[in-house]
Order: sequence, then structure tokens, then C-alpha cells
Amino acid sequence: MEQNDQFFSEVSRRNFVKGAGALAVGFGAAGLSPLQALAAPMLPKKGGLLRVGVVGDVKDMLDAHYIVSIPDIVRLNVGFETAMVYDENFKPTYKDGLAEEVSTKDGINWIIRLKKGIEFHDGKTVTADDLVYSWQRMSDPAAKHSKALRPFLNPAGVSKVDNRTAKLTLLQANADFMVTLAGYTSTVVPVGYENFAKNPLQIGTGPYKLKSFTPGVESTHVRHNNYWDSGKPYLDEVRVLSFADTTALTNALQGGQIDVAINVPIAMLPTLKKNRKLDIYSNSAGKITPICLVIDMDPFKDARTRQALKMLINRKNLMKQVLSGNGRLSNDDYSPADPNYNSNKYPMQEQDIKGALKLLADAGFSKSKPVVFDLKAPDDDAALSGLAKAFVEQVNTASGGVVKATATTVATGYWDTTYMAAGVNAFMTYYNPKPYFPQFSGMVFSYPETHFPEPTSTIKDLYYKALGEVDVKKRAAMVSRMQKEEHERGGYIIPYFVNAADSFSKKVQGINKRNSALPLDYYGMHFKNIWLDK
Amino acid sequence: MPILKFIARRLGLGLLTIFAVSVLIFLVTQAFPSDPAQAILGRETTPEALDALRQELGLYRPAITQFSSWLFDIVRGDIGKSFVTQMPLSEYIAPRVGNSLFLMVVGAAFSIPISIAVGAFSALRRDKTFDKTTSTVSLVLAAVPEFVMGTGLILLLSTSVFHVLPAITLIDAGQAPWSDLSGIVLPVLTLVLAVTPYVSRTMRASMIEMLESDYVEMARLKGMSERTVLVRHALPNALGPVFQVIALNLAYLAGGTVIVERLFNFPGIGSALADSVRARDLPAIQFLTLMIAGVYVLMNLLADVATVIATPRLRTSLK
Amino acid sequence: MSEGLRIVDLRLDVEATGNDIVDQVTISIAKGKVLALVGESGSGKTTVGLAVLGHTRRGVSINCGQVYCGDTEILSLTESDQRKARGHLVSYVPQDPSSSLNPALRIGLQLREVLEAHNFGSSDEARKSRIREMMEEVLLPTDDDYLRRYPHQLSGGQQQRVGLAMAFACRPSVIVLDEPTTGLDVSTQAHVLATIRQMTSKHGVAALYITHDLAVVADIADEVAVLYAGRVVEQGVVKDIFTNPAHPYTRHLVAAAPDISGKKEVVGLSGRAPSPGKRPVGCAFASRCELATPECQDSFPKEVAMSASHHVRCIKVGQVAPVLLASKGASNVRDQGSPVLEIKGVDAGYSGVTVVHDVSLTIRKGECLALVGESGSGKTTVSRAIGGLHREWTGTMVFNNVELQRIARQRSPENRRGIQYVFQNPYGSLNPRRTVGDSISRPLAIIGTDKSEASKAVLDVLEKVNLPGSYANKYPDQLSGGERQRVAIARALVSKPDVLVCDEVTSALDVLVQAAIVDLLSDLRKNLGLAMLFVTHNLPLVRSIADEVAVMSEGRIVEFGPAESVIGDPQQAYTKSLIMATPSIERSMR
Amino acid sequence: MITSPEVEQIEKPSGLLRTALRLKRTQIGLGVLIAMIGLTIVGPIIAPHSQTEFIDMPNSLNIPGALFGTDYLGQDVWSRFLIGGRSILLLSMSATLLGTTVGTFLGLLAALTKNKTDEFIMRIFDVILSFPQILLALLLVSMFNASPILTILAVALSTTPRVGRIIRGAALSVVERDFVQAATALGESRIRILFSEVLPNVTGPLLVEASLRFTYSIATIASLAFLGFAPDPTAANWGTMIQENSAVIVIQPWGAVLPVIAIAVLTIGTGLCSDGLSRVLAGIDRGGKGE
Repeated sequence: MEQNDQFFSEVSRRNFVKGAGALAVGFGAAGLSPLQALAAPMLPKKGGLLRVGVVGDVKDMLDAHYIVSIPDIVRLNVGFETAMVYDENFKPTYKDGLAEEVSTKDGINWIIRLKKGIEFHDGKTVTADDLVYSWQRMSDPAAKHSKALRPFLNPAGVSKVDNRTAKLTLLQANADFMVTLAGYTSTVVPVGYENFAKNPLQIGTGPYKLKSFTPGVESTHVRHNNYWDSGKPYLDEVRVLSFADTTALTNALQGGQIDVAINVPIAMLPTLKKNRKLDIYSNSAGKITPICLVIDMDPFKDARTRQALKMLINRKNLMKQVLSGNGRLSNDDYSPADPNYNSNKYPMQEQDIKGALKLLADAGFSKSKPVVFDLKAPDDDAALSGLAKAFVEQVNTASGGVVKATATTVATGYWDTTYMAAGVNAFMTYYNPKPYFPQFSGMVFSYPETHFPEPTSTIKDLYYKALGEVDVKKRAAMVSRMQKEEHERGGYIIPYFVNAADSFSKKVQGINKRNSALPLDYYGMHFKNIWLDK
Repeated sequence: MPILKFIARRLGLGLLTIFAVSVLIFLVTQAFPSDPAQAILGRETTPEALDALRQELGLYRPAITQFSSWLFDIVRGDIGKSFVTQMPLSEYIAPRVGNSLFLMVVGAAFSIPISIAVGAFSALRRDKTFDKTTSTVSLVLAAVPEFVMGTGLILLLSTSVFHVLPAITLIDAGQAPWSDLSGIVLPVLTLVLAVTPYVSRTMRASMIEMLESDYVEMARLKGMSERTVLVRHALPNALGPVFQVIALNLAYLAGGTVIVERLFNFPGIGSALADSVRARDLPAIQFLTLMIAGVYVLMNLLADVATVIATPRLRTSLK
Repeated sequence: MSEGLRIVDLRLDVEATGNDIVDQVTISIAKGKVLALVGESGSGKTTVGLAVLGHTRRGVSINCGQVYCGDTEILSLTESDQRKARGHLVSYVPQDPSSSLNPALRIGLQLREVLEAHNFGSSDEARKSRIREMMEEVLLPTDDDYLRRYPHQLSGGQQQRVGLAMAFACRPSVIVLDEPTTGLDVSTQAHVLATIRQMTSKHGVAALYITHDLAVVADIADEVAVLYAGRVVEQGVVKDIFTNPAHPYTRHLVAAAPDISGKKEVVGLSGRAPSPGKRPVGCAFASRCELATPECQDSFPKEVAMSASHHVRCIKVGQVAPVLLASKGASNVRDQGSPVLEIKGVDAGYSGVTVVHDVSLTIRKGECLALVGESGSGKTTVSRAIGGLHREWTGTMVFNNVELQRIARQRSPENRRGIQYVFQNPYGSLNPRRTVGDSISRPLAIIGTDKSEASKAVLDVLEKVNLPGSYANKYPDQLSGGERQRVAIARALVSKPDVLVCDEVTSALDVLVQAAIVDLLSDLRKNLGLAMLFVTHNLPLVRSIADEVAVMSEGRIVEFGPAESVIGDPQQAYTKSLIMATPSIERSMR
Repeated sequence: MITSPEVEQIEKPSGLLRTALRLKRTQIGLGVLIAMIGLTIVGPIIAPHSQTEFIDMPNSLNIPGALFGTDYLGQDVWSRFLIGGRSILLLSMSATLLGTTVGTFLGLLAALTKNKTDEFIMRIFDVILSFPQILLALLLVSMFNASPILTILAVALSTTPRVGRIIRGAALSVVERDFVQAATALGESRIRILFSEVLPNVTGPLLVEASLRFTYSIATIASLAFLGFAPDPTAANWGTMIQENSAVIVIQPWGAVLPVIAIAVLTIGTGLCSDGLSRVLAGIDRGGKGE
């Protein structure tokens, strides 16, 4: 499940930039092509309606600080903005954010000063009071979205300094807190803000304000005329439409009924590429679709079973089968853009049937006493259900009967009834690309899917220590230890990184085709950079 | 008025059926192995919050109390809140009822006249080329499942062969269902193709029976013109059974269109039901199924009343 | 006398096979006269009748011939001229008025539309008064309320009168009446017949009267044409036909018809008429004819004139024995047998409404008791109560000194064995999915008789009802109506019953078959000493078969006594009127 | 007097099935049905690959050894097509059999009792009939899970009242016939009357209705699979295949087109059979026996 918590380390940021630079070659494919770069830039045209399609249902919701599904992220981004925003190198910057300056001296007290003259949709100027309300709401221990924030901040730590300045006093030092400020769910809302279910009037600072919203059908957002970023936005209206499935979504895109389709299935890419009217945005920043094995449940209690399954699979074939090759292999690790990625330099795990069978035999499994489990997946995302089916087929075949797994796709209420549910020992999940720390925090604290770490482990202390550690080398050493434990005892099987893809009509302009944490480069940074070439 | 008494009696029976339907729906959804409070609060919640919500939702009350308060609320016009969106269901369902109604009216406006005309004409041209052709075509259409037919039509008209019609319907919130006329062509076409065979086959059979009846022969032997024989003697008597089929098909158009609406992303009650089923939104599932069943019962009632009114023998024998 | 209707050499074919169903039919009827077209079911009567209007049923077409109504030849008219002639020049009265009147239209409209279709009358007023006139003539009320009724709100007799009014409305010169009184009670039939007779002569209409009921023929017709397997075998004035039939078939028909005016031993005939396409080259009746010789099979006999008005197609003319009409015989001499079944004070009803009141009857060994009444008199309810098929009754029934339970299931096997029921409709009383042998042996199987014994018993009873043993392996579909009724009787006999309850057992059968079944029942009664309850509406038949008669009306027994005295000398007004209304050949010939 | 009735031999009317088989549509329908059943029996045997085996790049055509290319998960379309009919056919046959059996029994019972039992059965039928068939099945399957047993039960449940009504109607006219009365007079037991007197005489309508229900069961079960409620989502299933592969129909049509054709052909086949049967039945009814 996608998580909201975005952590970046101020200290590690510089290193991260280097790391990102090293990866620039990999990103290049998705960047600007030379031809496009040479072409004379067209001047943006004003006006028009942008229709954005996304697979959604009645569970669609709108809360400035909390999302569940992809349509929620889209709607959040249309109307709400954060203090800071990641740039193309995943660095928090002020450019598209509401903050003029963010500073700390000790990693505990953080000062946030707003830009001047930013107005909410209702014409009210944004003040420190709104900032205070926003962070208090975000850190409210009773709220769903506060879990990862709880060790660092509670509402009492939020205070006003002056009319444009607020102060956050953390519970423990976090040198990386700017990352949180730039997370897309850390938005600034007016005092008294409530989510859509409680108050349909959704006031934010974003380039478009909400006009109507029907879960499972659509939302309409109209231009915010007093938007602070002068000259923007270009569009009159943005409409976000929900589709029952990817077939309907891509049919609508090909039929010209929508201009943008968010998160198209990889399988559709060849079809869409053939369409001369359409363009593709591909994001290889490291989206993952982990197979979660619950480590304190049978048959995965023994770490050897987990390791054996990791050895049984042929990652290359899985990627070919599920993604048609549109991805990069992973060693059950994550955050490839992070400078500390694969700090132990583990070689890529090749399929090792002999080794796996030996491990399984050691763990007490055989053909007569096979490893039996049922891997659950939601049926509406082929990236998840497809991987589940392919994985099961591979481990069953490769183990020659020592593993007897089945895959079940769940058609109703997967995220409520099956995901992380009691008694379910194997299931699928997904994460958008993130740096290592926020991803770790998500998997261990916010969504403890695999119940990792084991009770004897000290990895959580290590994590907190690392967060507060200013010394890069010391920190890297800690991360290595963390990653070693994950590699040897973790419950996630991550065969590859997914190249996420979105598709849009060629008349949609202003989308920067670079890697980013969110589709379409942050949806054309809240759709304000997007314009229509009629 | 005996006819009013008949309607009242029939209505009573209909209400009884609806009541039994509501019991059935409640039983099925009660047996559903999940906790509504958990569904609302999600995984990230405390036992206390769960407990409080269960209390608030009345989940600790005996099933019979829960059932009666559910039914009583619906009777009062309060159809409750969605578990999923926490918004009043009426807001979610009301515009979709309008959309589905529009789909139903358009579908009926095409299918009923076509099917009656085709059925009657086939009966007149019995075993001739027209009859043989239409009977074969309608046989094929009646047999093929809607999603197969719909997929076929999308293939043919939207994506693969011709690109003349949009594959899905887009009706924005607050907009009239006719705002996307080109978008409803395919769903309407699928529905018309699905419904027409039934009505036309019934019409054909009914018309043939009438044409072979003694009184139609007698009318001919009385020297009535062929027009009078058909219009005055055969047609009115042939319509009786057709009413029943039309009613059934109207009811189907109103609620049984889960597949077609979902296939074309049409925002009606059928797709609302499909969505609610996916999201396991119990109040929505309960109300929507009850509503669709209600439409069925109502349509059957109307058909019965229409048949009685149109059939003197039945009408005058009412007590 | 000018000619009203002349049919010349009419032939109709089944389109699919090309087989003729009606062939070489030539008939003429003078104005004001009634010609009866007589024949068994399937002989092609209705086909001829419809052809007179230029109409055929689906799948049948007119191959050749002419139909003259006055000077107009109908068959050569164009479609639209034929339409104009129908109802105007030649009209039709159907067999079953309840299904021939449109249930959805008021009778006033159905009458008016005939006039309108033929532009009869210059104005709406004129047409209205014509309708009133017609209603008056057929003895129906003329008020608007009555005309606003729907057909189902009328009785069967009234419906047929509306049919007559409709047929006569445009003053046609020819009228075809297709069994217009079948299904009506005798008293209603008498009234309808009187109306027909009166209107045809008054308006000088030539009437083709189609029927299978010889007594009705004697009552209404001036002339008769006898149809056998689609061909007219004899034609002549009524008296000639009945007193001096020249064709063996006609003779059999007359001999088989019971008559109310005297006790008559009816004589049946086995076999059945060939169906269309199976008709032999020669005389179609040859296979059933006792006079038949090989020459009969050579060709269809030429017409022989017995007199100017009497023609016959038979090469054996002159060898046909004269028929014995009914004579007032002495009542059956019989021994007073011991009572087998005694019924005392039986009331019976449906859903709480009593329809049978205080019926008491005694049936003795070897005796046939006829229970007679019009439809709705309650006679069938009584017989079903005796058979254990009707639940709602009170009173006592004592069978062989044992009081009977109300329904069969509650009765002892011995009681069930002792009383056997034979149903009206032989097409419905045998399970079509069972062989004859299975059906007959079933009662034995229930009481546990072993198989070989049961099959012996089956052969035995088949012989008793004059059917060959090979029939045990046949299915009911393969049998004729008469044969089926024999099987039904055999099934009743296999249990060796004491009482046989026969519920209208001959009413679905043609007269020749009826006579044969009556023969059989009489023989069985004599040979086996069976007691029999014979339920019927057919009074003439009663005289031929019964020892005693109970006449029922409105749920009560109104008269009871020996058959000869009750029918020959009725005491009660109801019985008298019933007997008066029943047509009789004998009476008509006097 | 009558010694040997020389009746001309009338041929025994052949059964409904045999008469129906003289109709071209029934011949075609039955031929198609047998071919499809044959396909589902032989298909899994001759399928070159297993239903879940990874062959090559997904959604590809022109792959050696994969006649119709690969599907969305790189599996062999041809093999999945060959295998994917069996479960639909098995489930729909079982559901039809169950629904028809129960429906027939209840229909016969209702017709024979004609009292409160009849009324009760008919009211229950009314309640079930208030749901569109797909809706009832969807409700049940989605509330619990799409196990084979539940799928069969759900479809059978919606089939039962439809069959029951028809059988009751047909049986009512049979019950009124005298041979049932005759059996009653002989003291036959109710059950015996039900099964040995009435049932053999409603086989015509039963056959027609069963074949009609079979068509709808196939459609319902395939539709459920299309909506994601197949008993085994991993297994090849024509309904599931259409759902899985219809998005990529432009570049790899076979994954969806083959099952679309298969379901259409199958249902048209059963439809032709039931139409042929009902035509013959109507002909027998109208043609009227006995005269």
C-alpha cells in the first residue's frame, strides 16, 4: 500500500544527489530527447479542460493529509500544496513549495517561513496559524496518517512564531526532516480543515479548487485565479474521472474521451505506443510490488524457507512475464536511487534450485511435507495479480513439488479484508519510489506487512540512531547493517523495480518527462505547468 | 372499484415479496464474514475506536433489531450512509438512478417498438424468409452473454475494426445523462440487442397463437378486412403476454444491467452495485439489491394490472 | 325452387403432401332448405363448410371445384371480392361460440362491425336498429347494456345466438352452420335449432348444416349428405336416408344411433375410416363393410340414383338390409339382485358450496343404473364421490356392507378393488408414456400380484374387451379412441370389480364407436354380473343400456325409476321437458 | 361382434428428442455442443503447454510453439483456450442439473399438492425471481467466495424457480388429466404419482427448459468469471480470459477473441438445441394428438 510518509535526510541529501547523478544514465531514457530539446519551445496556451482518467471506485476519497489509492493522490495534488517540493533529483526545494525558508540548528527545532501573499481558494491569505493547524492535524495521534510521524512530532510541538513563521519541535533529533516537509501529503490547509466526507468545501492553496466530487465517478477542479505562481495555471478546468478497470481507462484514452491516463498497465504500452496521437511517460525511479511473506507465521517462520523462495525464482523471467521487461532486477532490496542502495554489494540472486531445495530440506520440507501457502492479490492490478500468479507458477515448478503454492485474486475489498489481515500469511503490496529511510519506516512502522523484524532484532534502534546521525560514513555503516539483516531475514520478495507508465494525448503539453516520486513529474507539478495545444 | 381492490391486493402481495426479499438480502449480507466497523475504520485503528463504532452502528444489537431498524429507516426514506465513503448513500445513488432511468427509457424506446414490430411481422410472414432470418438472428442474440456481445461491439465499432463510437460512457456529475449521447450508443445498442430477441419472440408466438385462434378465423369469415382482423382482433389479444415480457425486460433494463454498465463504465445503478460489491460497501449493496428487486416486483405488478385491464374476461371477473 | 348453394366437384388438398382430404363433393341446396352434411370426425365436414366461404385452414388448399352462392361463384372471386362475399352473401356459424367470439370486444361491436364491413345500412342509426332486429329474432335482449357485454358474460346458448345474429345480420343467401349445437345442453340445443329452422325458412336462406348427430339431422334437415373419408357416399332427403339407407355405411350409422323414443339395441362397427392420403383406390368403406367383395376395391363406385332425390355410391345397392328403427320394447326382465352399493343422503360440494343435495341411490348386482342430467346437474360430482376422487362430501356410502371412506387413498384395498372408475375421455385417462399392458397391470402390481400372473390377467381382460393380446405392448398413441376406451375398461376389469362407474364414457366417441362400447358394456354386465353406474347426459343412450334411471337437476334427484317408465312415461315436469327437447329420428320420421 | 379390429398401423410418435433432431437447427446446435464438449474434454489433453506456464514475452504474436501467441502474462493463449472451457462447462452443467432437478421436484410437488404447500413454494419462487439472475449469483458469490460449490449453488438457486414454474405449469395440466385421477383411484402413493405418472409427461417442457437454463447458466458463470469471480483465478477460464486480455486486444486480439468466439458458439449451440426442442414441443402441443 502506498504510504504517506516522506522522509529525506538533509545530511544525506548531498550524497543522494551524487548517487542520483550516477544513475542519470539510467534515467536518461525517460528524460528529454535531443530532438525535443532542440525544438523551439512553444509558448503555453491558456484555457481548456484537461480530462484525467484513473482507475478508481467508490472508495475514492479526498483528505489533504491522507490517501489510499491512486485517484486520491491525483485529487490531493490538484488542490493542495506542500511547504517544499522534490526537484528532479529528489531534493527538497523551495521552488514550487509554499515555504520561503526552512531551517534548523539542532535537528530538533525546525523553523518554517511562508512565502508572502499566498492565498487559499477562498481568498484568505495563508498564515502561520494555518501552518500550525496543518501540522497539528498531521501529527494528531488519533488520526490514521500520523503513525510514522508519531515518534517525531506531536501536536504540542507545533507553535506559531510570527504571522508567517511556525516552529516544529521534534521529540527526537531528525536531521532528515525536510524530506517530510516535501512529502506530498504534508500539505498546508486552512484552520478548521476537514476531509471531504465531513466538509465538501475543500479549501487549499493549489492551482485548482474543487468544484464537485463524486467518489467512483469524477471530480471537477476549476482554476484558482489568485494562484501565487504568476501566470499559472494555464487550464480552466481539470477533471479527474474514475474508471472501473484499466480496459475502460485505456479505451477512453484511445477514444479521445480523456487526455491523460494515470498508471496504464505495462501490457498496454505497445498498444499505446502504436497510437500516433498518444505519448508515454515512463518512471523508472523504483516503484516496487513486493510479495509479502509474514515471518512469524507458518510456513515462513524459518528464515531458510524465505531465503529458499528468494532463490527459487527466476527474476529475469518474472520481469519478462509480468512487465514485458519494463523494469530493472532487484535483489529483494528497494530505493535504487538512494546513495545507500545495496551498500553490501550483494550480487544479483540468480535462480538456484539446488541451493533452495537444500535450504528447504534443512527446514524440514519435502515433497511429502511441502511448503503450502496461498498468495493473495487484488484482481484489479495486473502488476500485482500477474506477479502473484507468475511467482506461484515458478516456485511450484522449480521446486518440483516441494513448494505447493496457490495464487488467489480477491475481487472485493482486498485492501480491507485481505491485505495484512489476520491469518493471511502471503499477499501482495506496492510502493511508489522513495529513498531508503522513508521506505524502511513505511514497511516497519506504518505498514508492518511482514511483521519484520524478529523480536530479538535491534534494527529499529539502529534506524532511529541512523536518522539522528550526522556523520555520513557512520550512517552508511548503520544502513549496511540494516540492509544485511533485511537481506538475510526479511520477508519481502522484490524481484524487480517496475517502470511505472502513464499515457497522455500529444496535445497535452508541459509535462517534464523526468523521473519523479509521482506520476507525470508530480502531475505537471499540480497540473499548473500543463497546457493544451489545441 | 374492483380494479382498485385488485391492485391493492396485488400491491399487498408485492410488499410481502419485497419484505421476504429484504430478509433474504439481510441474511446473505449478515452472513458475510467481515466486520463493518473494521471496514470503515480500516486496519489502522484501536480496539476502543472499533468498539465505539460498533456501538454506534448498533452491531451489538440482536440481528432482528438490526434488521428491523434497517428496514424501518429505508421505509422512512433514510437509506443510510456508505461504509466506505461515509457519505449519505442517497447522494451517491440519486444521480445514478437518473442515469439508469435514462438508459432504460432509451433502451426501451428502441427495443420495444422494434421487437413488437419484428415479432408481429414474423408472425404474419411465418416461415417465410423474414421470419426465418429474424428468428435465427434473435436466437443468436439471445444466446450470447451480454459481456461477450458488448466486447464484440467494442471490438467492432470502437477499437479494432471501425473507430466510430466511444468505447465508454462519460457522464459528469451534475450533468444530464444525455450530455454524452455518442457515449451511450454502445451500451444502448448492447441492451437493445440483449432485450429485443425476448420480446420479439414472445410477440411472435403470441401473435401466431392469436392468428390461429378461432375468433380471428371467424373475423375473416365475417368478411372483415385484413387490417381490421389484425389491428382490432389479433393485436390487442396478442399484447397480453407481451406486457409480461416487456415488464420483465424493463425491470432488467433498470437493474440487471450490472455487466453492461460496468463494461461501458456507465455511471448507473448497475455499475454502482458492481462498485459496491468490489468495495464491499454493505449498506450500498443492501439498498441497491433491494431497490432492483423492488423494481422487478413493481414491474411485474404493473404488467399484471395492465394485463387485467387489457383483458375484459379478467377485468370483469374481478370481485 | 331456386338454388341457394351449389357445390360442384370440390377437392381440397394438403399442400405439403398433395393428398386430397375432400374429393368429388357435389352438393346443392335450395333456398330456405337445410342440408345436413353428416360424417364422423375427420371425414372432412368442416373443410367443406369452410370451402363454401372460399376459406381453408393453414396448409390446405382448394384444388378444384366450384361453389355457387346464388349466381356468384365464390372460388373464382378475387381475394377482396371473396372477403366482401363472406358475411354478406354467405355466412358462417362456428362450432364453439365461446372461442369464436373475440373475448376482448363487446358483442355490440362484434355485431356492428359485420354491418360496417359490408356497408349494410345507410347510417349508424339504421345499423343500430338492424342489430336490435337481429337480437330480437334470435330471442336475445336488445338493450344497450346487453350489447355492451363481453362474450364471457353470456351463457353458451346466448353466445351461439349472438353467432346466429351475426351470421344473419347482412341477410346472406347461404349460411354454413358447423355443429352449432355441440356442447350445448339439450334444452338449449332445442331452442337454438328452432331458431335456426325458423330463420332459414323465413329468410329463404340455403343452409349447410354440418353435424355428426343423426337425431339433430332428423330434426332440422330437409336433405342429408353422408360424408365418408372425404367423399359423399350417399345423398338424399331425410326420410330416404333414415328409413331406407342405401349405403352400408349409412345403414351402420343409423343402426348405431340410439333413440329416445324407443329401446333400441345399438349396433357398433369396428375399425376406423382411412386418413387423408391413405384412402384406397376403391370404396373407402370396403375394409369395414360386411358386404364387401374384391370388386369394391377396384374403383370409387359411380353414383347410383335410387330416386330423383336419393343418390348413393355403392356397387352393392339393394343388398343393404333395412334398418330397424326403435320400438317400444318391454322393460328388461331381470332379477332383483342384491344391493352392492347403497348411497344415503349424500351432500357434496366445492370449497364449502354445496352443489349436490341429499342424493340416495342403490345399485344392485348385475344392474345398470343411469345417472342422467344436464351439465352442472351434479351427476359427475356424485360419481366422483363414489369413485373416491372427490373429497368434499357427507352422508353414507355402503359397499358390500362396509361403509366407504371419503377418498380412495383412505379406502381399503378391497374397497378400491371393488369399485372401478372409467373416465369420460379415453385420450386423457391412459398415461401416454405407458404401454397398454403396463397401464392395465398396474392395479395388480399395487396389490403385489407377481409378474407372470399379472401378464396372464392382462391377456385375459384384453380378450374380454375384444382386443388382441398383442395390444399389451402398444402405447395409447397407437390406438384409436374406441380402442383406448376398451383399454380403460380392461384396466377397470382387471381388478375384478363389483361396481363399474362409467362417467360419460362414450361422449368423446363417434356414434359407431359409441355403439360398440355400449355393446361391450352390456355384454360384460351380463357375463360378469357387474353392477354399473352409467353417468351420462345422453338420454337416448340411457334407454338402450340402463335398467334404472335417476334424473338429476340442480344437485338433486328429481325422478327415479325403471328406465322404460321414466323415459317412456315421465312424471316430473323437468324430465318431461328434457325428453321433449331431445331430438329423435323416430319422432321426426313419423 | 368385434373380433379383430383391423386398425391401420399408426407409427409410434418418436420422442421429442428424436423429432427435434430432424430439425436442422437442432442438428447444428447439437453438433456444435458436442464439438464444444469434445473440445473441453480433448482440449486439456492436447494443449501444448500448461495453463500457467510462462512461454515468452506477454502479448506477443508469432511465437514458435504458441499458435495464437501469448497472453497478458506470457502464457500460451491456445493452451489456455483449450483448457479454459472445461470449468465453465462443468460448473454450468452441474448448476443446471442441480437447479433443474430441484426445480422439477418442487414444481411437481406444487402442482400435485395445490394447497398451502403450492402457495408457499410459489411465494419462495417469487422472492428468488425478484432478483435478476446475475445479481443473485453475484450477491452470493461476492459475499462469500467463488468456490466451485458456491458458484454451482448460486446459479442453481436462480435456476430453480424458473424451472419450477415451468414444470408446475406443465404438470398442472397433466395432474388434471384422468390418468392421474385413475392412479389416485387405484390408491397409488403421491410420490409414485409424482414420478411415475406426472414426470414422464412433462419431460418435453423439462427438456426445453433445461436446455434453455443451460444456456443461461453458461452465460452467468462466464459473466461471473468476467467480473473476477472465477473459482480459481489462476486457472484458464474463458470468462476470465476475456477480462484479462481485452485491454490489449489491439495488439494481441486472440487472448480475448478466442474465448469470445468460444462462449458465443457454445451458447448459440445450446440455444439452437433448446429452440429446436421448443419448436417441436410447440408443434406437438398445437398439432394435438389423438385426433
